[in-house]
Amino acid sequence: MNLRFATAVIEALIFASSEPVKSKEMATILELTEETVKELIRGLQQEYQENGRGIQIIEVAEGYQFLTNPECAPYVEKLKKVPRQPSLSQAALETLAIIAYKQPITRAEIEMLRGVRVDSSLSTLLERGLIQEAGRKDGPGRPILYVTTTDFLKYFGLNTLDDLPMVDDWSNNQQLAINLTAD
Amino acid sequence: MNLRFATAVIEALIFASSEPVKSKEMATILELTEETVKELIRGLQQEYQENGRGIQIIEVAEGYQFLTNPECAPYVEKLKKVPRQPSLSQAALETLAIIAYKQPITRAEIEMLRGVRVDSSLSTLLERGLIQEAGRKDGPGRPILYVTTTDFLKYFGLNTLDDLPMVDDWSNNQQLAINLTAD
Amino acid sequence: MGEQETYQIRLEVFEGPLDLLLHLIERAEIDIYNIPIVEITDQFLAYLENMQFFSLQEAADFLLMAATLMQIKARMLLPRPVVEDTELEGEEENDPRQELVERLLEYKRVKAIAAELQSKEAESLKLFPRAGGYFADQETAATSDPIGEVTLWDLVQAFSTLLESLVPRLELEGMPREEFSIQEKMESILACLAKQSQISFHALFTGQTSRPAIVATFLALLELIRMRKVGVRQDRVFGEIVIQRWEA
Repeated sequence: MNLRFATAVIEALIFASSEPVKSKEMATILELTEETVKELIRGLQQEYQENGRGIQIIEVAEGYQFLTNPECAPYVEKLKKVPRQPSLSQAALETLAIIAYKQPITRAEIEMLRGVRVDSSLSTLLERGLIQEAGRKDGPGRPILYVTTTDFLKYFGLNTLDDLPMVDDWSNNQQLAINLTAD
Repeated sequence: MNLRFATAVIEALIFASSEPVKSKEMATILELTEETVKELIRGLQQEYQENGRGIQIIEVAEGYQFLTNPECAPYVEKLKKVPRQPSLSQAALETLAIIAYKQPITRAEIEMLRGVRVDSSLSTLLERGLIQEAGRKDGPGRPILYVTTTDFLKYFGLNTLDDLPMVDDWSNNQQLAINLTAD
Repeated sequence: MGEQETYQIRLEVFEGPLDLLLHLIERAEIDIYNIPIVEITDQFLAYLENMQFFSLQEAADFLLMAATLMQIKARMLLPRPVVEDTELEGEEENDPRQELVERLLEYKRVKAIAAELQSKEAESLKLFPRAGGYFADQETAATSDPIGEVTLWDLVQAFSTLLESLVPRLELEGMPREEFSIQEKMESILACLAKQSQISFHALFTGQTSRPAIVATFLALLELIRMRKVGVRQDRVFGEIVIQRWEA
């Protein structure tokens, strides 16, 4: 297949999908190697970038997606027909931060860390599809375990969970090494 | 405003809108004349056409919108055949169930029944074409009413809404539900 | 506490007791590993007095922390048992503040991550995706499957489950709620003390089954102490706490 046309198809595929499209998927459709597809995408990304366009191709949740240029945001916001989501509350962000780094985790464990009940932020996060239930923990009461979703990655523009900001050694170390020094 | 940037904004506006955008609306947002906007759109259309891209800007009755290039259609088709859309979430399903049985219904009424905010499940359902807006309810704030679509019937294999299975004790519970809503 | 201070407190919203505690520690520029527990406990209680809670549950979260702080304070004030054999158990291992310090450090990390997520969110909200609903290619739109694996049965099931859950919820929300007014609890404590000269702290809570009832009783007691209507006495460490009429 003509590479110029393959690039056009990739553009159409990324555009037409409502979810980020994986390079592997496009390779199958185009009957090309994933390497070639990735290279064509890079070319396409560059083209959009260099020409100061209003849209760009971003790698999100291990797939590719068209998004508007951030510089255009003040204008896009004025558009009537744009679905808007309210940003998350501080409480919801704290709950989400804990789930993101300590998943899978139970409600009681989250409450221990935040020091407050988290029912309402959990239901907000579930409703917005940023977290989901993932089975139950062994042990008394068999409490529900929560994990983050692909929409979580999309919402924060992350490619994988590894792109989460590092905070001290928390992300590496599930068990916190507390260094209690005597004063 | 720099015309190059104005073009980028137009591109972003057409892309981000859920419906075709009128040149007049864009002119207002950009504080440019409608003539200038139309001219910039023509330039943008030409750019996409000349370079054999996978997407193009098309003028339809209600305004401008992006569409994939018809030549790419066979490939886009393959993408659609892959079951990409994640199944409806429990939250979306519950919201849909309420709308199906209690339509027409406002968002506040659904939230009263589900006990949580339903913005995101409503927008998922709207996006998937399973529900639609149907006028406004009389009363304070004149809130939007939601109903299910003919696609909803189609996907669940129903001829009419009367084919929805009866739920036990429905009339009884409906009374309760109404009381709740009235609070 | 001056006018200004009170005003400031009203403006501040704390995400919970740990958040308030961190705020106090940071404001005082105190070493988190060496919290002056007496001072911090007093400040925490002073804040608590002025805070407006949205719910009893929220108040209970803060009260629990107040109780924890007071417990640590008490343990710090008690003479430490003399360690006879010089084993490797370090002194800090016995520091009653240790668990609190660990929780505060963990919570500090949570806050830091939440702040990072918030800035990512702000960045990401500036990038708009192609709004769904309008399929680029109308013909292919028809073949897409908006419901996935969901069946009609799932839909009906979701609805009837919802209806079932509505009944108990209605009983909770729609029925006249059992009221736990602090005023009433205050009156009932005073009424009790009119009949007998003292009540044990323990007896005050016997028969109170629900969490809101217990919290209301506790708040009522605190209020009565503040108003100097009742006094509290504890004759020996860990002994029974006794509530009695305030005798001038």
